[in-house]
Amino acid sequence: MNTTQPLSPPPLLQLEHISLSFKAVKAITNISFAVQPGEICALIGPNGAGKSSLLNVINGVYRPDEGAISYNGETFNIMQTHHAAERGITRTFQNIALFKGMSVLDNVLTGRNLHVRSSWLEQVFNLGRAPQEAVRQRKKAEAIIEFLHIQPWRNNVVGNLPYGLQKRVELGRALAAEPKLLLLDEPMAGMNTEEKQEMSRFILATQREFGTTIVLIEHDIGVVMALSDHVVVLDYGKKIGDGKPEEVRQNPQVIAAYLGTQH
Amino acid sequence: MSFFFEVLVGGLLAGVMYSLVAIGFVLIYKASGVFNFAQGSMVLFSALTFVSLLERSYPFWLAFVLTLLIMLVLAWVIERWVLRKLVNRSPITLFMATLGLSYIIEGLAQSLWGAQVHGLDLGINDEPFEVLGLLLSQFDLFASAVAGSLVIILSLFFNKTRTGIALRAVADDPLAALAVGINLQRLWLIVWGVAGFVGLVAGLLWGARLGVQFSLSLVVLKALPVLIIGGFTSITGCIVGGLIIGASEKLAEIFIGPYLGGGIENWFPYVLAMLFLLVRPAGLFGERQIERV
Amino acid sequence: MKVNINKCAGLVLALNLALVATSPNARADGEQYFPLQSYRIGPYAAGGSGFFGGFIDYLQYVNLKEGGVNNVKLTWSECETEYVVEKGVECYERLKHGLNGAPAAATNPLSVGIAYATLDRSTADKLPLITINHGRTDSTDGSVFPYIFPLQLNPYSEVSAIINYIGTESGGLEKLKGKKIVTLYHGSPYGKETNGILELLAKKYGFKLTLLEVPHPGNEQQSQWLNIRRIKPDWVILRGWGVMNPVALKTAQKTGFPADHIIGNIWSNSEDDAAPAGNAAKGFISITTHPSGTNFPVLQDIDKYVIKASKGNLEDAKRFGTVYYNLGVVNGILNVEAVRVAQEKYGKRPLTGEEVRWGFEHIHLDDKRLAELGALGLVQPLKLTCSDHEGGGAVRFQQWDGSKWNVISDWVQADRDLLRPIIEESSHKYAKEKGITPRDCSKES
Amino acid sequence: MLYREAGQFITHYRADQRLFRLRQDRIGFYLLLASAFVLVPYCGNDYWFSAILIPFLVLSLAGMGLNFLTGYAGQLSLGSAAFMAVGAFSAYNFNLRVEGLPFLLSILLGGVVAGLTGVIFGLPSLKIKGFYVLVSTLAAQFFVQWVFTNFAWFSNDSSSGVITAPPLDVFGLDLSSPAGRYLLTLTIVTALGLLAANIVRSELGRNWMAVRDMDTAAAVIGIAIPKTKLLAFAISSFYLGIAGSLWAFTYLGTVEPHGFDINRSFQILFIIIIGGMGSILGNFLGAAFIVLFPVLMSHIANGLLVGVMDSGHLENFQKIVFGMLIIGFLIKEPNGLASIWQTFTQQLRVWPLRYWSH
Repeated sequence: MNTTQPLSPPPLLQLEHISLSFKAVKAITNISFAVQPGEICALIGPNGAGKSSLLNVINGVYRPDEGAISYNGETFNIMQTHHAAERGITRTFQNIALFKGMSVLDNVLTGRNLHVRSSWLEQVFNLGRAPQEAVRQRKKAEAIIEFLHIQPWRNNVVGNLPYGLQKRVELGRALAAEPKLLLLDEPMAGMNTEEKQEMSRFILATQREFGTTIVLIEHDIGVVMALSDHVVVLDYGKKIGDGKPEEVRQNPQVIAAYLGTQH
Repeated sequence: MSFFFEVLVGGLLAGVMYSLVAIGFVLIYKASGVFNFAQGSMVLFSALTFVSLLERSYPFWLAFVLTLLIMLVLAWVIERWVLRKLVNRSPITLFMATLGLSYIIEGLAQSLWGAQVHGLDLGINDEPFEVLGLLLSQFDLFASAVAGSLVIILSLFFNKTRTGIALRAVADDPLAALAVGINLQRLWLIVWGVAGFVGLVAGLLWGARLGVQFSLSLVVLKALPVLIIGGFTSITGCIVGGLIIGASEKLAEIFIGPYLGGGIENWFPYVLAMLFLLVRPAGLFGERQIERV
Repeated sequence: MKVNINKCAGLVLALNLALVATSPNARADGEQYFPLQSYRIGPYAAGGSGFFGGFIDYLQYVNLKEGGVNNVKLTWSECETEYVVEKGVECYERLKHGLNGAPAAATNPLSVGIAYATLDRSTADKLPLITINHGRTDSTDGSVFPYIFPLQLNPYSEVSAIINYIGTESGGLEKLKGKKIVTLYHGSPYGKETNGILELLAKKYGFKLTLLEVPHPGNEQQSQWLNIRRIKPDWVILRGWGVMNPVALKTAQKTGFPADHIIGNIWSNSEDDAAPAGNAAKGFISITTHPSGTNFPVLQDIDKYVIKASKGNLEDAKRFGTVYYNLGVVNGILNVEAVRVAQEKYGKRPLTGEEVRWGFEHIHLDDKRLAELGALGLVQPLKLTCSDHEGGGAVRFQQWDGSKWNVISDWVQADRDLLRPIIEESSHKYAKEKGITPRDCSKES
Repeated sequence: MLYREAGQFITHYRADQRLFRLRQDRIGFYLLLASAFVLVPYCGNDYWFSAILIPFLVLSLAGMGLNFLTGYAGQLSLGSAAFMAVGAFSAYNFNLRVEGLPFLLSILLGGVVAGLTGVIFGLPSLKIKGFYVLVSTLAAQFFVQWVFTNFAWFSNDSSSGVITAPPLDVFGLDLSSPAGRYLLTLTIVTALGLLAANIVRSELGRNWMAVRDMDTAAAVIGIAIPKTKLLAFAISSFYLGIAGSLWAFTYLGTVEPHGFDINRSFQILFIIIIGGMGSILGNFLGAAFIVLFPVLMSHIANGLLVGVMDSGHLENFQKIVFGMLIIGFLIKEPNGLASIWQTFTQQLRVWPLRYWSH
């Protein structure tokens, strides 16, 4: 037999032996896994399993006690938030972290900040590169707004929008950064089935149209199984499962710890 | 060397007076998360009320009780008309509201009792006597004793009484406290009332020293660095912070001041507090918060 | 500076309607107006309410007793400044044009800050600015500051007189050599103003001077007084302000420094400075340009005509005859005297500010005139000229006995000849900076 | 239907980013400017220039400065007056010590020095958050005042520590009359006001608001927090510094360090609370309120309440009303007068079709 296994590309993101604790409480214990470019990877597990903390480690909001993160060929012991952002990692938050006093458009535009080339002085005096750039960035932002169907609320202050829309705007802000790796912390929490379907469509479209790699945390197993290419299961800060959705579904440990409790 | 100790002791005793004002802040901050800038005005208001009653020949104890009642009414009004309307607003908004409050209280104090300076004699001698070559005054010792007993009373209150324990619960987690049926509004009223009491005590001691007058409300500016160093949530921190500020500013004024042209006492505590902040952002005894996102 | 209302009446009317229309419109032609930038609240309210109380009561008294100055009735209105500079400026601009036709005579803000801020304006508007016992020292030179009058006593004279007093107490100025004097000053421009002069005097007389600053507002002075305790000076000069004064006395007691060797300056000399310190103030000495008390005929008259008739301005009748009140009365006497002197020249009618200025420059109060005014012993003999806008430069010393001030010295004169060249140097520097050509006073009549 | 927007279609992003999107707003703004520059100088009198309009303009500018820092970037400050003092005293010294330096340039340089001072006192904000930043600004407040009181060099060794305005010569014009001082102030404030509107609509303005609303999220999307915060301190203090110079030179004509004490800082904070945080218009409304309200009150009292209330009581009463207004605004209208104005124009836009809005 001479079938050559297609050589899998190196992973975009690889966590190695990450541990994190707050004061005396261990939040994450020795977790390692890898995310391939272009895939949707779901992190699942019961509340308090350490999923959000893990996302916070990946983009530098928390500093792990041990372990290393490899991303796109570079290895970091501690990822700084701005390093993460500059390298194309963005995210959304579990409890929406939008800029509540700003309009939808402005929120999306802030997502563009790393792509802005003109200096603040040029912008303030509207000189040099600034005028053309303002139009260029605006076009990009408008494209995102259109993509997520939020044009009617473009100039509304986000703090006053309904929850579901805010979730969408937050996704928009993240997409505006043209991320390589997008971290979504419970993008569908608190939504009804219809809204979940809509959000799922946006997530899939993001992956397909922009080729973005996505790591997401989600509780709804149905959604997870439908969306993801790869599932990592956490429980009490430890990894108890890692593989394709159908494999994880079979894993007895996972069934016992997590899925088992669902039925 | 004895001069050094004299300055040190003088500074520590002055620091106790700062602590007295700072305690009022901590109480309110702990219970309602409000940084109450109006504490200084409350000190002024209570002292002015007390001394005006005294001048209208009320006996000491009656004036004290009446003032306390007035402070309670004030607390009720503040709770009813300000705090309750600003629930769930940002700490900065609440802080600014207390700025407004301090204007109201100062205006009120002056229109009720006039603007002249009143002398206040608590019957405690402020003449010095020497112990081991150090200069002490009865008044300072009395003030320290008062501050000490206040701390003891307040910690008993917080640790032993039902109300006190409920207060700590509120400070830790207001939502959970609400869920277990603690009456938040009543507690706030109590805390502002107690803070009014502490303000009255501070006002009497400061008033006896400075004369009761408008500038009493400025002591608030001395209390702020004390809070930063001690931490916003700890009564013990107030005392320690007060001692640190009192001692270091006096030492700095005497031993560093001459090289800088003197008069550095006004800004020195703030610079000190700032340096402290850079090293210990939550103060010596404060609780550090973990940011959850 | 006449405002041309007709220029665009509509707009001006719209702008002014809300403000001006609310004032009463009774005409007051034939009256002389005093705009009062008073302060009755805020940290210095005690001084303001006493001073303006005395000032107003005196004006009232002149009206009630004599029907005004040569039948020109006096009128006034108040504008609260709270001792805040911008409010003082607003009040100045609002009141300077007079009231309902009655022209303004002079402004008396009793605040160094407001005086500085209205100095140029007063000159431009030709309205005398009276800073009795305080103000800008070099404005004594009337050739450069024609409209500014630091009447009776400027800050330099103040310290000079204090040093002269200490000299006398020590048995002669030559005995000052080797003495130790500490000056405790308020950490503000006012507090520092005389430091240079003190150093000059220290060099001249050979005493050892230490300058100690008390940061504003001065409610903590532990370290300064411990320092004093270490230095063991013969005298402490207290150049205080507001709360700083009683606190200084109390802290002095706490550190064992005797109050009768502390000499308060002109802003440390009222009942409100001493009384709040209680026992600690007993024996405290201060300077004054006028004694407190009610034994002077003019005060008796005010009591009779104004206060007994329930037309007094004081809210608290106990403050009648206090230091600030009497300063207000003195200030009233001098203002009215200026109007009277000017009327001799210009006629018995309401006068403009420019005319009143001439009156101020020709005030001449000798003992005979002071007796006529019922103010002998209350006001010092005073002669103002074009070049000398201070006139007096003498103070008396008073001592606090625990409840009131008692005068303990006769008039002590400042060494004005020594100070004059320093004042002129400063005023000429100012003239140069501002491009002012000083008047030639030998040609003034 | 004065406020019709029908027929005004915005077809370019650039047009959409204009300061005033509606033609009526634009025309109104030009009319306002024209009357401020032409009509008012022609009609106004000394009192209006010296006691109302100039302080109003200067305080609006100071409000803008604080609003950048507090209203936009969310950093609470009680040190505004310190930066005003730095601006005023620096400008005075530049003018005094550099031969032939034009007046306007010394004001500008004063602003730059104030901006740099702001950066220094802003440094702790990189490490500390919330009210704790207050400590740094209070340190600035007390330290700066001490420096100018204690070192006579800054006031050219004048014994009283008071500085006086240099001659107001701009391009050979003598602007020392009240109307001249008004025009000078108005020109500077208008220019800086337009610039301020550009700043807050630029990326920098957005970054400030992002840091204010949720600093963690701002960091996560790549906004450089230190640079953003320090620029807020720098630009805020620059504006305050210019305002300080104007306060000293075109308004009072003189100033002592005590004139920039903590009460001034409070006053400026009240301007933005009442006017509206995070709004440029709000600074003007707030400043107008703070200048006019006491004047109106005392005029009313002099006219209508003679004998009913003496000036002392009135001022106390005023203080109480002020405090109540601050609390009232915080409770009912946290975005201040600017928000009330906006609601009003919004209603005007849809008037008389009441049910058209949302």
